[in-house]
Amino acid sequence: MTTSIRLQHEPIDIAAEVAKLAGARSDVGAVVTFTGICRSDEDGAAITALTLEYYQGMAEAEIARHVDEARARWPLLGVLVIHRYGRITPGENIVLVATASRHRQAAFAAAEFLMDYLKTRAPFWKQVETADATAWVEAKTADDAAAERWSAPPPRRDAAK
Amino acid sequence: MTTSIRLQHEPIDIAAEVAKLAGARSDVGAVVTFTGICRSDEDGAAITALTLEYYQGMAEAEIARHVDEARARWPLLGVLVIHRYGRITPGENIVLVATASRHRQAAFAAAEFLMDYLKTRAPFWKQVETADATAWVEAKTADDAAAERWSAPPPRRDAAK
Amino acid sequence: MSIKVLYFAWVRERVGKAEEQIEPPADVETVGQLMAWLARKGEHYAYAFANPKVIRAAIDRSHARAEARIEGANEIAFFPPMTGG
Amino acid sequence: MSIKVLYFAWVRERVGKAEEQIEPPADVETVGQLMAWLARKGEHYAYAFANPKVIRAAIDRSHARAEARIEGANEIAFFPPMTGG
Repeated sequence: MTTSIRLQHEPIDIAAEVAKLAGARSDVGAVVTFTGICRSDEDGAAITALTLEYYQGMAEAEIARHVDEARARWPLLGVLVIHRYGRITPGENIVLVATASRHRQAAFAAAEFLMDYLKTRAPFWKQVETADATAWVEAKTADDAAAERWSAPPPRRDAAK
Repeated sequence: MTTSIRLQHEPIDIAAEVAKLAGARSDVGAVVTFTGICRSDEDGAAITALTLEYYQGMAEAEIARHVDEARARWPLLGVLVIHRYGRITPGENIVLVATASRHRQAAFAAAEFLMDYLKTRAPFWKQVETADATAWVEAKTADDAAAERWSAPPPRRDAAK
Repeated sequence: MSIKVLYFAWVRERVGKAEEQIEPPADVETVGQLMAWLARKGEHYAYAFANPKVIRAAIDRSHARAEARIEGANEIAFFPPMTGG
Repeated sequence: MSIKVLYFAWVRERVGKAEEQIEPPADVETVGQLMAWLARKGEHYAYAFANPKVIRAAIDRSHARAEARIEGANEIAFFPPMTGG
């Protein structure tokens, strides 16, 4: 099981990271990646940049806890979480979650689970910069609802194959 | 909306394909990719290669129908489906599905939907080559069950944001 | 009525060819009846269509059930359950 | 009891600092009571903690509710609901 968790300011080299994840193993049959990208607009207003603040120490620990939880729920062969901080401009990537497994359902479910948790529980805060203002992004109730669904008992492993 | 469907023998250049999908748009906030990879074993037996046969003409049409269905169900900004045919050795990629949307739920759901349909409805057949035999892969009832769940009414669009 | 028939995967291997042109009699009206008629064309066909329940079909490149009528079809394909992806 | 307190995002902006060392009195026993105590430390704090319901907390880098006891804590953080990912 390969696990890699990293917080960085630099843009994520997605191709290189994903190649490292699956590259060494011959039992991986499925790789799912999620890439979050800085959009150029939010609710109709043009975005100049996003600035991401995070709680150093806690963010790493929170992500590691969620990766452990994902490993306990699904038969994973590799998990990668890279989250950027600092100022990010439209079109740039913000976050990469990649999961590897023998079969697709486990890889899909684990990637969704990790993203739902990153959105609602990992200590990151986004500030949006537009031409004439900066504002902290408000948490979305839809994200809380998405994270909530994982509180139900996990799917049976044999159903995830 | 960018749609690209391709059948090819050559290995898929995943990084280049995904860059093309999201590259031109500034409203994409989420990209999900699924990569299917040839494992080195099946039920414990070492695999020498997989050979994929497909029904030319019908495969393209079936995939296009499913992409249209995904576009009708979720607010997608881009969809990419590349499926290889011919002889493929362990570690090589077999299929790439990539979806782009403003928000993550639509991208995740559409990618899963497309993979479930590719597994059960797209006219491809896999033959497994081991050291001393070749055998056609049997369809899995778990795949049929996974595809079945999309027969339920689609999620409301506002819940997918 | 002349129809192009295609075979894939182990159906192709058992029949021994990938495609052929056939002219079934007028009383062969459905996909299921066509499979039964093909099964009587010889030993290889009998082997390929011995268990028609596990064989899927497409009429003019769309999935079709055993009850589907073949009238007007240009191309009919027979194959095992699909295993793509 | 001396505790390191961290502030993030708009809580940090309103308080006007990212961290400080505080020594709350012994009757401040929970996260909620600590917020109420901080709110009385001055105008900036009052503004930051005006609506404690929307502020989340962590004790020693684990999420903590308003009822959580702060005894033994080395580091307590206050921040708005998270918006990562």
